[in-house]
Amino acid sequence: MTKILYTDKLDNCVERWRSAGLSVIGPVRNANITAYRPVGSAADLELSQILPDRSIKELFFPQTEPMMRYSIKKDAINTEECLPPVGPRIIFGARPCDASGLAIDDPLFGWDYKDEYWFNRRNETVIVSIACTKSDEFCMCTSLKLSPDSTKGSDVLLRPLESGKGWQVEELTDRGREAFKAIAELLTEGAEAAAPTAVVAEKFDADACSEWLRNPENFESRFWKEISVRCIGCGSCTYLCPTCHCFDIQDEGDTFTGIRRKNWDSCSFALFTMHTSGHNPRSTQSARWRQRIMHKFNYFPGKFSANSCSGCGRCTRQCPVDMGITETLQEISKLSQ
Amino acid sequence: MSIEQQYRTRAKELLSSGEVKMVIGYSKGSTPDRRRPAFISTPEDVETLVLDGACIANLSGYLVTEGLLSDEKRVAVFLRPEGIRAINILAAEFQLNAAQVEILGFNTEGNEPTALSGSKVDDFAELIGTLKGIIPDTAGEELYKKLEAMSPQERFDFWQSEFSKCIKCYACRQACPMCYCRRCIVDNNQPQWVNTSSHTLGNFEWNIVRAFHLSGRCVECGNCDRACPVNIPLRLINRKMAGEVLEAFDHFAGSSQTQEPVMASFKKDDTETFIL
Amino acid sequence: MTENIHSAPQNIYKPAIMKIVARHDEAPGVRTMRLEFQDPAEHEQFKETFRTGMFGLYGIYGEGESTFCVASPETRKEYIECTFRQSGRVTSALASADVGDLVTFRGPYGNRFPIEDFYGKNLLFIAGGIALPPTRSVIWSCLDQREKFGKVTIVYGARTVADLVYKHELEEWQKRDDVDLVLAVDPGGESPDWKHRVGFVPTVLEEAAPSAENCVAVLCGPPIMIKFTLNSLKKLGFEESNVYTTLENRMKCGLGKCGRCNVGSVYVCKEGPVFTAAEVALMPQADL
Amino acid sequence: MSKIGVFICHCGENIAAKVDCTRVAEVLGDHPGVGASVEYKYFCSDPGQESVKRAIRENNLTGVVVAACSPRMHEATFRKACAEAGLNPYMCEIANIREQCSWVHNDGEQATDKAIDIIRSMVEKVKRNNMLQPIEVPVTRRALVIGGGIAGIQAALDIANAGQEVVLVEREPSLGGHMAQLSETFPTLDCSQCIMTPRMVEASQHPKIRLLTYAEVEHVDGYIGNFKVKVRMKARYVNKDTCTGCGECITKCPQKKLSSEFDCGIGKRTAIYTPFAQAVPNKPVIDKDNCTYFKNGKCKVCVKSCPLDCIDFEMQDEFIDLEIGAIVVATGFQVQNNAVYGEYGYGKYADVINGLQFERLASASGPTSGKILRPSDGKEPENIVFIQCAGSRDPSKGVKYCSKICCMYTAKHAMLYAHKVHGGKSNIFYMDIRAAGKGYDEFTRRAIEEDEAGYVRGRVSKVWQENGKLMVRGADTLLGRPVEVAADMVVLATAMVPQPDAKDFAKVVGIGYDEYGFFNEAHLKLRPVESSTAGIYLAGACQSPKDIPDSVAQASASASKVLALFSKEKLEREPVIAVNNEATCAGCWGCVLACPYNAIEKKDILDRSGKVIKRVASVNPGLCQGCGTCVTFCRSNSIDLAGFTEKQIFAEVMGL
Repeated sequence: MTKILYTDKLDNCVERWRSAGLSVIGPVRNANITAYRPVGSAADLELSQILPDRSIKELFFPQTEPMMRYSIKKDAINTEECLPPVGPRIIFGARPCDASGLAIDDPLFGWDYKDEYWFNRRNETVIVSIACTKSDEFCMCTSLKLSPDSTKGSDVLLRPLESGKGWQVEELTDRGREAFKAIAELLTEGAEAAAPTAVVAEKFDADACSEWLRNPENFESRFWKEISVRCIGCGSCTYLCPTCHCFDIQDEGDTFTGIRRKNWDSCSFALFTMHTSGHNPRSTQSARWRQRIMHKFNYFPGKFSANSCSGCGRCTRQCPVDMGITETLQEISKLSQ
Repeated sequence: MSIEQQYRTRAKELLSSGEVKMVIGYSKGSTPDRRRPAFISTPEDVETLVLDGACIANLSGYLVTEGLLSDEKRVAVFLRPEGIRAINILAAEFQLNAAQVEILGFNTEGNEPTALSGSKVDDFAELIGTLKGIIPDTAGEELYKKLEAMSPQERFDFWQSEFSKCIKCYACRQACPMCYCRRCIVDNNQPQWVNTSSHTLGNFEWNIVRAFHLSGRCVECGNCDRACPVNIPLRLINRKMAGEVLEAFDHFAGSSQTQEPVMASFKKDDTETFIL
Repeated sequence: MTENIHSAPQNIYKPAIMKIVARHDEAPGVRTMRLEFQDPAEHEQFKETFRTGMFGLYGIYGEGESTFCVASPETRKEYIECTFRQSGRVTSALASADVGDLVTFRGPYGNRFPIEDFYGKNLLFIAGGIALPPTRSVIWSCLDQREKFGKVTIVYGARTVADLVYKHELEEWQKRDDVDLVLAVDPGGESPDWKHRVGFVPTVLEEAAPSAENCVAVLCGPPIMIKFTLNSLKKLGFEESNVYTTLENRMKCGLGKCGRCNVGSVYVCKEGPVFTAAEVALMPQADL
Repeated sequence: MSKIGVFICHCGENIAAKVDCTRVAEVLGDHPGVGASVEYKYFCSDPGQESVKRAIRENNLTGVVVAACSPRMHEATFRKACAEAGLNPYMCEIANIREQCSWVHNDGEQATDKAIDIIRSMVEKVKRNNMLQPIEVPVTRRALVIGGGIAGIQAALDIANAGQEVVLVEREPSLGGHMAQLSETFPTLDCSQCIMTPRMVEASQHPKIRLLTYAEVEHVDGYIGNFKVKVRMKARYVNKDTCTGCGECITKCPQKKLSSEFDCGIGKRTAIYTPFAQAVPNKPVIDKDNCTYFKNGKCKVCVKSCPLDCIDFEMQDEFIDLEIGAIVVATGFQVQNNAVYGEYGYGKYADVINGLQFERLASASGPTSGKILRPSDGKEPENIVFIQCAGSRDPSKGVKYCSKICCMYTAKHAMLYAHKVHGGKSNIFYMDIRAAGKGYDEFTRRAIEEDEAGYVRGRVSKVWQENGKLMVRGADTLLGRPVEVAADMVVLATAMVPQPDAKDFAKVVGIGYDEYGFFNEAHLKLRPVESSTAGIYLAGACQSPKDIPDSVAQASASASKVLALFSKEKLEREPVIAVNNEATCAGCWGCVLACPYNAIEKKDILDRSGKVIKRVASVNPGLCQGCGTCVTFCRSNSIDLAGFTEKQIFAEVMGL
């Protein structure tokens, strides 16, 4: 017997959570795009899409967020910190790859210096993921030792019922259990079977790739130029990636008052590493693509013991020139044989 | 012989004879309905070239990749009419020498590509002339008409809602063949005219600056539209600008490689009363 | 690599407010500022954490922050001195700030020169142009406890006489008999009254030929100079593990988060900026 | 940070009555970067200026903002004061709190707030000002006058008489222009040729004037003080150095039936010709298009007739390069082609002529030796109808503007006709009589009262021929009835229009023009003789329709501008010029096209081996007028305007 949440109870759940002081967030389709957004009622939820177009990252690390407000007087500077708006919230209907992405970035935002913009939000958020029963040709979680029903990063995992009328509930963390107490009455004990999880074929051997990447000789391989020749450096892969975390700090305002903001940035951009002197350590697009792959599958795992990729496939799905991690790692897999 | 085979043969000839050093075309993509840019420099590799209805990306932007044409060798490129117009603009704006570009022209009616006759950009002048004022395809046409019918306030609201999705990745710029500046205005931080943050103001600043920079230059290839990771119908802004420029100045972007930029050229019968 | 010593303020991105108490033009476009903390608690924190080699982010609200080293030594923590070249948006704004004006400082970040390991050894400092400031921090840290070290040699070169920074301190070192100062300018950069050497740093270094015996070298300069100087040091018999240098990459956070200072797997902001030549050799050279 | 001094001027009550200057001074005193903030009744006064200077010295100010009237008034005053106090003058800016604030607001509080905003924004700009240095341009002291009509001759003579060199270029074979064609001139009725000829001769013999006739300006390059001009010397086929002007060749030329341009088609000339008897130089040219030899390869009658062997059929156009410091454009006008008025029958009926043709008929040196005779049959007309505004003030078929001289010359024509043909009857159809000018109204009154010119207020709708008469149908709007007049001759007071090639010529020289092709002055009221391009001045009817006194006056004014320019060896120019960032320039040349002054050149950036690695735009500081057109066009944001850099403007906006 497992706990089951029926779809028709979802509206009540949203209500309950809201009265328990949680704001409810989930995949919402608006203006031709699906993203994790505040949910008014269960009807707002778009759960049929393979995964939302935009990743979950922006709920924890938005494209732009104020860090502090400043005002400059004749003999004084006032700084007013802007910590992220705190308030408990629940994300209903995250995809396991998105949830894993958050877990992957936790160590980065926490090593030595704790980034409060990230962790304040992390600590206040319950993540209820739904296992995938559908996938497309871009999904690659299995290649990264994750799966369509991975529990990594989730507080609760829901498995869709075969009937399509609800989900099996698997509470994973205390935070998840706590959140589900509020809707305990709406859950049913039952033995209804779960739908089979999506089949995601393994596309490359991530370990072999990491090994190949670790070999210093391959840093200068011709491969990098060949694979990235069509890359236009648009950076949308990095902006859609649930694990890419690079950012910029920018001041905006009029002359004496303004806001210091933390904005997304991308290693695909030519100016990302440009020194003021004009020297650019990564001056070519191939060097930048190499950095991206190296970082995700060599440097990052070396430091934080996991690949910086959860296999959502958005990078390839959206790429205007049909490039992406899958193709590159497939090619590396071939090279490493 | 299919057009695909015909152009493969042509590409092979061009490469074998040394007439061109590279052919920029399309090859199979990661899914059956996708095509990706391909850069072929040996005759053997021409077999990977694909030409069908899924080949829609405008490849002209690759020609201005730094250093590609600086050796004065020639490059062949697969182009639809919009792409050919883009070559005209790039030549008119001195970004490339059109003589270095061998055009493998094609158009797509329905789902089947047809070959366009000609190989130099000027060979297509007549074709381009016939395109003037004609809305190229139906992509977004319905929405465009809807927008035209809107009141200014409604239209503003529509774009505000669309721009609110913008994540300031500048993928539209990177995908655009006309955005060749070494340093984009938004990358100039002294002063920082355009905010890098994706808030309402910053998003408007960026998208409107881009629309102005493309007025009279956009060939409506749709590269920006397709590149946008958040599905903003960017093409419609540029189509609007193109329509305005056509009406006000009878300027059809990319008509010839000597066409002067509409916003920077004076005609002899222009009055100059605005200059003191 | 040494352990990281870091402060843990409430908000890791919040800078301290500093007052400019003195400024000095070193060379065309190059300026030194002496900054004092306004908040005693922040000053205390700095005193506890700062060690020679660490860097900070200096800023002006409205313009942003820019990374450069703390040029003052760990033996003098009453103030922070920094030296910068006016080139970008932030440095231009800093350059227009005058004595009495307020600026911001975030740090100190990064690792340090392991000065205790240098005790009892001879020291060779090599710097080129605007890269003297990081070296200077080490030089003063050592000269302020001169008795703990053996022979001290400083080789400093700049493009022209005008480009030499810390001219008054160079004079001071010149006069000391416990410091061996070798000054050089590039050929063509000498003035009529130039009494020192003319030549590029690697060549001058080889001519001066300090002994590698029991000697630690600290080397800072532009990438091209470092490359050639390392060869010269090798010729002189220096082990790569006895040569220390600093890397200066573009940084925004200084805290290992923003992702742009990486060279290979190394986060320069956290694991650097001080590296031995042996450590640098392991990095992907193309990304330097 | 900077130490900016803020000086708030009361301008008596002009500012202080609305703006609370004390509060403004207090608020600005607290503004970051302000080192001194004071108010005073009149800063432009001597003690006021002294106090600014003192404040600069005492406070070591790095910049100055004077909050006062428009910079047009006193920017120069305060910049000079700053310079005297040792501050770079370009570190001084004016915040206009009078015209843009106190004068236009009623509410004192709001005006005060606005004044604070205006000043604050200017303080932010000044903080980012750079110490600019004026640009010094060497001046070539040689003037070029284009056009040898009365305006050009006058300008050339004035400049030459002041001791400066002049090159006078005329495209016709002789000096003279339209004034040489005229019979008598209003309002004095003195003979045009009689007053014109001496000036022509004086110009041709002046040691400081180099006269280039039958010559055209091909190309103008460079900038004020430093123009490089290419002049095409059209082949005359007559060696003018050896020719004495004996006229043998003209007499002998078998081709005698060519229409004379000088006589406006009512006289004839030969293929080798001088335009008129008093031509200067009085040396013939061969009309290549109509010369029998050039057409058939046979004839050479002129060669045989020439005693000095001056004819050279092999002669080619030659080019002369000139270094010029200043240019006076005096290219004159044309009369409109009246064929556009089909209903008036011009071109269809020989006896419908224009005013200029009438001048030739009335001129003693004209084809009829001054007798008014009908072109069709040589008979004296008993009745002439003059139609004014034949083209002028007619937006539908003619031109929108008033040609200014027609009222006067039509009155003069009626008068001359009355004097020459006793008993002749004239009718003048007019819209209204515009006779503003010294002695002008008296002149028209005289035509009406003494010479009985019949003025009919109204327009003519149609002219047709009937029984050997020209029937003129019009309306008398004063009487409110249609009028029909049978005339022997109809004279149209045709509109004055620019030269047909005026717009092309303006492009060659690099000056602006209006919708008609008249050249634009830099400012209609305050700079009426300067073109929009520094160092190029305008004289005469090329700028707008003018009569002789106006043309001469403007010519002298232009000459004085030229002489002022030539009074110094070097020219100091405002350093407000565009500067291109070559590192970020995309080389699209949009700026080159956009620049109205041709001040932007293409520049190659070479690597060490001399290979072109990049082509970028480069601004010529001598030519640049600092208009900023290129700045707005530059998509990559690479061009900036010194003194108004984007950083400054941005700070100004953000300081609001």
